[in-house]
Amino acid sequence: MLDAAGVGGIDALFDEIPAQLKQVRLERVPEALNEMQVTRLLQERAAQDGRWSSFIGAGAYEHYIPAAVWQLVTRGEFYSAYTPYQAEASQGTLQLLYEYQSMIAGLTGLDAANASLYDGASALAEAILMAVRLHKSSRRILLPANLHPHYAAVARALTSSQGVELIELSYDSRRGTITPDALPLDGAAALVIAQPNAFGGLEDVHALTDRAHAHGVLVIAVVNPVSLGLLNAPGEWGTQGADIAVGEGQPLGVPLSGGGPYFGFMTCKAAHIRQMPGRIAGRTVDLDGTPGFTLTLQAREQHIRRSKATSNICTNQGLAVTAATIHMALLGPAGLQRVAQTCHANLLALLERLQPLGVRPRFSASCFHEVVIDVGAPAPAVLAAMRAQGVLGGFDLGQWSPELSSSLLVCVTETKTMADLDHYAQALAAALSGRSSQERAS
Amino acid sequence: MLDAAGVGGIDALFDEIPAQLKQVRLERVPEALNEMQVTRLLQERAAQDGRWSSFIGAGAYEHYIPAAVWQLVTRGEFYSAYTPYQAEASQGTLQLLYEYQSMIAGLTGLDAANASLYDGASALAEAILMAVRLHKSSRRILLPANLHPHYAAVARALTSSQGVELIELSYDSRRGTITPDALPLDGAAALVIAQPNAFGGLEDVHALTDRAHAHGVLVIAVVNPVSLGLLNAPGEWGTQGADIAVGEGQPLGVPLSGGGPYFGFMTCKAAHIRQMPGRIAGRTVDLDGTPGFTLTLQAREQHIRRSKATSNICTNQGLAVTAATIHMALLGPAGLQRVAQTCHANLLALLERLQPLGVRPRFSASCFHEVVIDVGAPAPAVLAAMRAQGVLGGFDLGQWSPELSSSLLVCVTETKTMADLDHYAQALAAALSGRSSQERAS
Amino acid sequence: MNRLIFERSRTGRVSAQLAPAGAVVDDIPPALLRAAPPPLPEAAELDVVRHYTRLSQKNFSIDTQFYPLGSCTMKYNPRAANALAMLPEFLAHHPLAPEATGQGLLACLHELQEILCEVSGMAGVSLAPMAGAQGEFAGVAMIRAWHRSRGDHARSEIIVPDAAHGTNPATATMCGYAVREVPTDRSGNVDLDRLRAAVGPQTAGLMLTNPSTLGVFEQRILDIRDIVHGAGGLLYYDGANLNAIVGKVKPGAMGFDVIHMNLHKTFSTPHGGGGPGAGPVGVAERLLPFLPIPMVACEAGSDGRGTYRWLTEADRPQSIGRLSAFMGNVGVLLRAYVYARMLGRKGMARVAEFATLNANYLMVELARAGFDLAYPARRASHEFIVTLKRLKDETGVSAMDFAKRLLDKGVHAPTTYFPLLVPECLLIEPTETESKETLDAFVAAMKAVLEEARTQPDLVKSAPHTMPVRRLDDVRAARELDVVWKKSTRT
Amino acid sequence: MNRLIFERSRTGRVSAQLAPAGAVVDDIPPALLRAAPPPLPEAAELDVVRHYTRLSQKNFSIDTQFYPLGSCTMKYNPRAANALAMLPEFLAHHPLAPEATGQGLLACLHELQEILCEVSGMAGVSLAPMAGAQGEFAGVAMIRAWHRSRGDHARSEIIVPDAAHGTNPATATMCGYAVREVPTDRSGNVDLDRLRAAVGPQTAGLMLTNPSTLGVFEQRILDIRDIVHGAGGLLYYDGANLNAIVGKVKPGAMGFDVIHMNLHKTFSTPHGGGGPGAGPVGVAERLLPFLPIPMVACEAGSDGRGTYRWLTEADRPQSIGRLSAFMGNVGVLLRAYVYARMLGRKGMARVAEFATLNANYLMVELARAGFDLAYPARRASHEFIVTLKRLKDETGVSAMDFAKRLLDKGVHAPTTYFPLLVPECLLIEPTETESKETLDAFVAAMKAVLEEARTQPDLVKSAPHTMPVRRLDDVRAARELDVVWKKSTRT
Ligand SMILES: Cc1ncc(COP(=O)(O)O)c(C=O)c1O
Ligand SMILES: Cc1ncc(COP(=O)(O)O)c(C=O)c1O
Repeated sequence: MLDAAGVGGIDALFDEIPAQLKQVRLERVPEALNEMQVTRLLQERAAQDGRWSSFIGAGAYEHYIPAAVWQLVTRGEFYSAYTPYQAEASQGTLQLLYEYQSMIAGLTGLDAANASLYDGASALAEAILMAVRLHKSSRRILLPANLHPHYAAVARALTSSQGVELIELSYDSRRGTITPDALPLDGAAALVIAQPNAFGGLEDVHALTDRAHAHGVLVIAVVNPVSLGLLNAPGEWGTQGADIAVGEGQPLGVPLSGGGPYFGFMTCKAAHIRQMPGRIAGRTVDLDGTPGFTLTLQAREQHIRRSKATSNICTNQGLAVTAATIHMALLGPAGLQRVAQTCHANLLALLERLQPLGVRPRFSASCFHEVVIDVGAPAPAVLAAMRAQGVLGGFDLGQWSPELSSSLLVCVTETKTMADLDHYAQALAAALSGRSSQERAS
Repeated sequence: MLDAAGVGGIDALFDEIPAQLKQVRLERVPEALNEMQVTRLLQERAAQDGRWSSFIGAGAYEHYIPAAVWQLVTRGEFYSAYTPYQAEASQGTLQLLYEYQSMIAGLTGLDAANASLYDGASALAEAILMAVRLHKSSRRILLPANLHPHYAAVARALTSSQGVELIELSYDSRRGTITPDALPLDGAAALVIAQPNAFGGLEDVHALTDRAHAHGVLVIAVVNPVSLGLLNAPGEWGTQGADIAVGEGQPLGVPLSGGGPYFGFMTCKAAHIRQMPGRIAGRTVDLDGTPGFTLTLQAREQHIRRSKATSNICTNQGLAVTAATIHMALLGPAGLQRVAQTCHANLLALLERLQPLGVRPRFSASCFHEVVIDVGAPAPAVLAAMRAQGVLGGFDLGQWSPELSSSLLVCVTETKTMADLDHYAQALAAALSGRSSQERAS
Repeated sequence: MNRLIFERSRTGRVSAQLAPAGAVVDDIPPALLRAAPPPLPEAAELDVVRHYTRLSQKNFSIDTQFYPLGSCTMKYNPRAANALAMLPEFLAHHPLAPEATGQGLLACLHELQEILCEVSGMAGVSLAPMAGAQGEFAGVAMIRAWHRSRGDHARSEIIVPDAAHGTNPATATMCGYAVREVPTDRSGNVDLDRLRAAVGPQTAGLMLTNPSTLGVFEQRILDIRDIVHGAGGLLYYDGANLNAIVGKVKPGAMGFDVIHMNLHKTFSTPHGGGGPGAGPVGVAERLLPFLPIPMVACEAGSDGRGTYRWLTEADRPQSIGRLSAFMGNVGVLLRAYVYARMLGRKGMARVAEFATLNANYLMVELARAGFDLAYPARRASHEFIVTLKRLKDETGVSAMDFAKRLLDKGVHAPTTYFPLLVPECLLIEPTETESKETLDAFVAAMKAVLEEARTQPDLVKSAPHTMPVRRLDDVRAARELDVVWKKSTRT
Repeated sequence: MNRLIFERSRTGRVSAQLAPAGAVVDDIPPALLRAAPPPLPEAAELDVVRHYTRLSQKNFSIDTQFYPLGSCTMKYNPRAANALAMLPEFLAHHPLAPEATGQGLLACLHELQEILCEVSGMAGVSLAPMAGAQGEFAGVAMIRAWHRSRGDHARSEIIVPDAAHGTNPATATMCGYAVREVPTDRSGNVDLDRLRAAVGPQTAGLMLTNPSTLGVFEQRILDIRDIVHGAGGLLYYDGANLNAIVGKVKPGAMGFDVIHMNLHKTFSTPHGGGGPGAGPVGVAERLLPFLPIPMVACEAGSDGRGTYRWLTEADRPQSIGRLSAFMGNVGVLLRAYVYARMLGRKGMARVAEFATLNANYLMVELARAGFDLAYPARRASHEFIVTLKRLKDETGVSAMDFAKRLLDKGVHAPTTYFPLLVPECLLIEPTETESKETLDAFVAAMKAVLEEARTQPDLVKSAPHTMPVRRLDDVRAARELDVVWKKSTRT
């Protein structure tokens, strides 16, 4: 091959590179391992991390994923394909994306969807930029203080260079929710509503939506897709429905996996589709009139519109979307509903077990599958004591706000059995009575 | 559908069944679990069994299986297809079987192969029946005493009703191998030679084969396919080569899995193919002359020949063969050779570590990757003490023969690192000095 | 034809990341070492993955097509069963590892034994046999062992109906028996008069499947039982069709003494392009001592919990022995166990109900579409037979032609030419996991081919036309045998 | 078109085994509960498995076809990487779980940071960005933060060459910059005179990939560095083409201040039909404080072993902040880590060598076959450009037509119409994992289409002919938008 390529040796292939640049040493790269060796290494590291009975949610949720999902997702034809630019040779991916868009639009009650953004937080940032483009005259966005702080941080990081102004809305300290009265709606471009909010609580989405719309303010819904098995869809909020819905797609068949890859979904009203970022699959016909699928509205995207594009996003989270599509198809309406109901019922069952310990919800609003409890002691110590019993007891809210330093954000999904909940209650009881830590010391 | 089927209700579908038979209770069948529940149950059971550093071989061997193998094998098109009776709609499976036959025939140095039998032991039984059919006048088979006793037991169970006489050949107590002189070859139909034998030792296959052939006795080779990366192929034994080769296919990409499913392979000289049991894929052409594959020589099989068939086998071990084919293709000649070399080198490295403990091989013959060591103490106690340190130290040969009650059959494959071997030596040293069991008691 | 993996081979090419470094071997007698490396293909990982991925796409399979192969029970194989049987601890478990390190696995197997006892109505079950045919072997060997244990050496014959699967007579032969066939009467039942005439002191037993491979329930099963038992023979149940009656009728109640169960049929483990399966055997009380080993026992442990252990020769001296080096097809048994637990008590009967409903629906719809049923007066069990004899006579289109043309319509063909006694037969088993829409699409495909057979018979006779190859020459395959690729002749 | 999963939906059908039992919810205000179940398809597990298995078969992919898509680096994705990233403990690890329960995972990520530092020649790396474009965002945001941290608010422009990928100008805009384009000279290098004219006190930086998307190495990279740095701007390296030089030249040595690396290209993580990828960013010393969070730190633990922890806002107050709710695409990072460990130190350079060898071989062979190269006097990097302008003029066959016809030959088309400055261009990247035989087969396919374009241009213009659909109407897709299935209009 070297001969055919007309070079005398491998080095000649690099002869256009200035010689002084070619002194390369890679000392910090270890020597090669063969597959067996790297397998052993990773297996040992995984075993070191262990398995836990986890009650942490806070934006990423443990759900049961049917075995069929990832066995299909990792088929080479999905796994190792590129973005479907050659539509005729990518009908598998394209039809799946079209089906995904249909499912997620249906789930959120809106008209149109894109084929994914990076994650829930960056999807919110993109929704904010989209709202600003739609509104044209205002760049002011209202963000509730009970929005997941990482979402707020990402929104800040991704929108600040474009002069977007993010206004924080405080929440009612008793209910933990945003009060629809007295919102600074005048002159705002959009109101962000998180349902459930970061405390797991349910907002009065109808009143909030209607207020915003009465002031000409767009509504961006941030929703947990599994909760939509139970809660009403953003498209049904208030009299007109939210304008844009975004959220973290992970709960739909994507494993926790240390934080990613997940995917952000985004849906909107039909009128807004041309301001939507990201790829969109559309149905069309071929030369014979046979239906088929292709990427559409590409004129919004960076590879066509370049500096005028709706976003710079190119590679998205396709494979995670593949999982979500198959997951939703397997669950179906009844399945998603039953998962959502079971999550909620399990949360109530846990709260019941905590009552005898004097542990109660911190806020009074109804919850979906996550709740803030006050343990009356510093959260880190309580969590450490529970961990010694194999339980990850929740998220320490002191990390988000000092006044919540004895509060845990606890999530219960359908994966927990009654025995798991009993075990949680025992571990918490032991942690609170200090028994467990004594046991460890002995 | 009931209407269309012309019945008033489900029960009517069963109206031809005598009523008194239909009182069915299934009390011992538990109530249904959903997929999440059964997953939890099996995960807990698997976790209970744990992971061990195992040095047990004795017919089933731990080897590294490249990740690609089972990701491909479990593709629905392989996993959920039937026996390729409709050849035109099964070219995937059929071509793979043809490739498998070519690989395994090549590996054993013989001319023809079938598409698998159940396992190594039953393959030996089928080879014995085949030899008896080939020989026509004799039904006497010579079985070495250092053949895996389970193989002998299976041969007995499967051939005894057909008047086959199995004669046991004793082995040399010093070398652990069969002595080519003084074999009762006269009037025998076939001689079985296991290479390596059940003690891991290497027989003088050339002399044994030539002796047998000199007496008109067929030679059935029982071989470990991985050892053939290093050892010469049955087809090269002696001047004429073995007549039939069989063995356990498990080491070629099939996980240990508690004992199965594995697969038995069988290859033979061209002249014997019409007496071979099991399915055979063959290459042919279609109406256009395009090459393609089909099951062939079906007239040997039960579905055509019925009571005159070469065997009753129908369903075989197709999926395990699929794994073995992909595994062999990935390893290639160099890979298989290197695996075999590494197994052998690792065994020597272990023996070196055991020398300081005064632990030596029981027999003097060369070994491949398995060896009998004498630990000078009752094997069960030694093994139990090693197990307390996470090591499964080998197979207790006292289970096979009382005079070997202080002997372990120890196997080392390429999966073991030098650290694993050190750990083995430490665990054995501790077990022998009794320290470990004392530690446990304290 | 895709090129063979051997034809993709290039000297020196390796999947570099896969194998360890190797080592020099100098302590083994050189005469025992191979001179040249084994003639395996040399390919990179990408070559191999691409090759076998593409090959796989040439298969029909349940995951891609409707596959109504009668007697084979091509129903959906739940993916959870695969995932759970392949949990790393199970995969790594050595068959000879101490029982203490396999209690979780053994618990599953023991419970499966119990479940199979219950659904079959037998007194004991061994999971050892590795497929249906090996289950048959075990069953008939037990029949033989029983007669012998009673000193009855005169019994030299096994009776099988002419509709029987080929494994039945082949098994009888392997067990040293002569085979006597009894015919089927016009309604699809065993001809009782001929059966009465066939039994005698030479009768070791009768092998039967009920519902039979004709797709009908043997209505006079209790008479058959009385005739065979009356003659001193035992009754063997070929469980290939158990899915038709699981949870509805127990073979034990019908009087069967031995049964094998094809877990790859009734319990939905995958067929894997030819296997592996599993063929556990169940027996009535009197045959218990003869069950093949190993079996799993549960003994009360010191802590009150059950402790599981393998039963071997020592525990079961009268056993017919060992059928495999280790423990049959454990991974298949685990899949069946998961399936059984997901079905549960109530789900068992649902299998039979839906399988039977689907078959009867399809049978009626096909009759309505102009197809001839082999047993039009009978209820279908989980399967039924269409005979194309009239079509063959009228158009020359055979069942084989018809089957090949169905492939072009995107459905796998039903079983053809089995059972042998029905001319130009298609044995159709839709299974319970297929939907009405799929059945309706199949009826449409059948109708379309029927129409084609009448109007363009040559199109059907030369089918298939859309597969990776056209009709293959089986005669040539057998005459000019090419079963192994050879470098010299083929590169 | 396969029917949609919605069209397979039947009211009341469920995958019974999958969902829990459900429960009555009566403690949530009814106004917040949805009135009707969500409009998802209702299907059995078999329906779903069959549907998506068959859909998958309609894709081209690396595992099934040669996929020489320029700039996209469609090389083999090792299956071990997938298996190991999906080890159950990693999959179950919650991103907010205590660091003590994730030391194994964090160790992998930390080592990956180190490896990426080393191969890029940068002072620090953050793994946070979730794809190349987000890496670009992070990089340009750091450039902005750096200028601002020095009180330099005048810099309002980012310069990009006209050959740049669309994400570069789009990113500049997202970061609040105006974009100024500089042209390419005739030999494929940045036009230095025009660059000199373009820079000034308004220049925040230049975004460049080297080798460029024209498939050639920017020879005067050190001059470019001097010009940009001289004007006070910073140099951004778009790492999409890092695979061409990995182990051979370090971007840090070329003078780049910031780099993103597409792990889904150079580090061979799968493209997944559109993602996910990962786009870690590396920076030179002066930009270290601005790296996006979270990053992984290794601190000496009390037991002497390293303890790993996340670095957040508190540790890195000058950071440009958070780009995702948690930690980027961890699963992708794990795959890249496994790949890097299997390659090892020496393997890194092999990637560049074989990728470059394959590209140069293919370029020479295609030139020999009569194709016009965009830069015939240049060495190819890992990719190169063929221009079909002459063919288009002569026959009317466009690069698009040509690409579609290649699909019929069983190979994926190269990238078409990018970079925009070469007319009728095909950007061809064979990658290092393809064999000579595959390259030769591609040359044969290219020749065959060339011949067809000359002799039967209509055949090529109406291609593809063997795909599941014929050429699709993109104009209609955009004009009569149909992006969501609606029950009412479509059943
Ligand atoms: C009626 C009947 N009996 C027995 C068998 C044999 O079972 P196996 O293929 O598992 O050996 C089959 C399978 O094809 C069958 O259909
Ligand atoms: C040159 C170049 N830059 C940037 C990108 C963007 O990377 P990503 O798709 O990962 O966002 C790409 C990918 O297509 C590319 O080819």
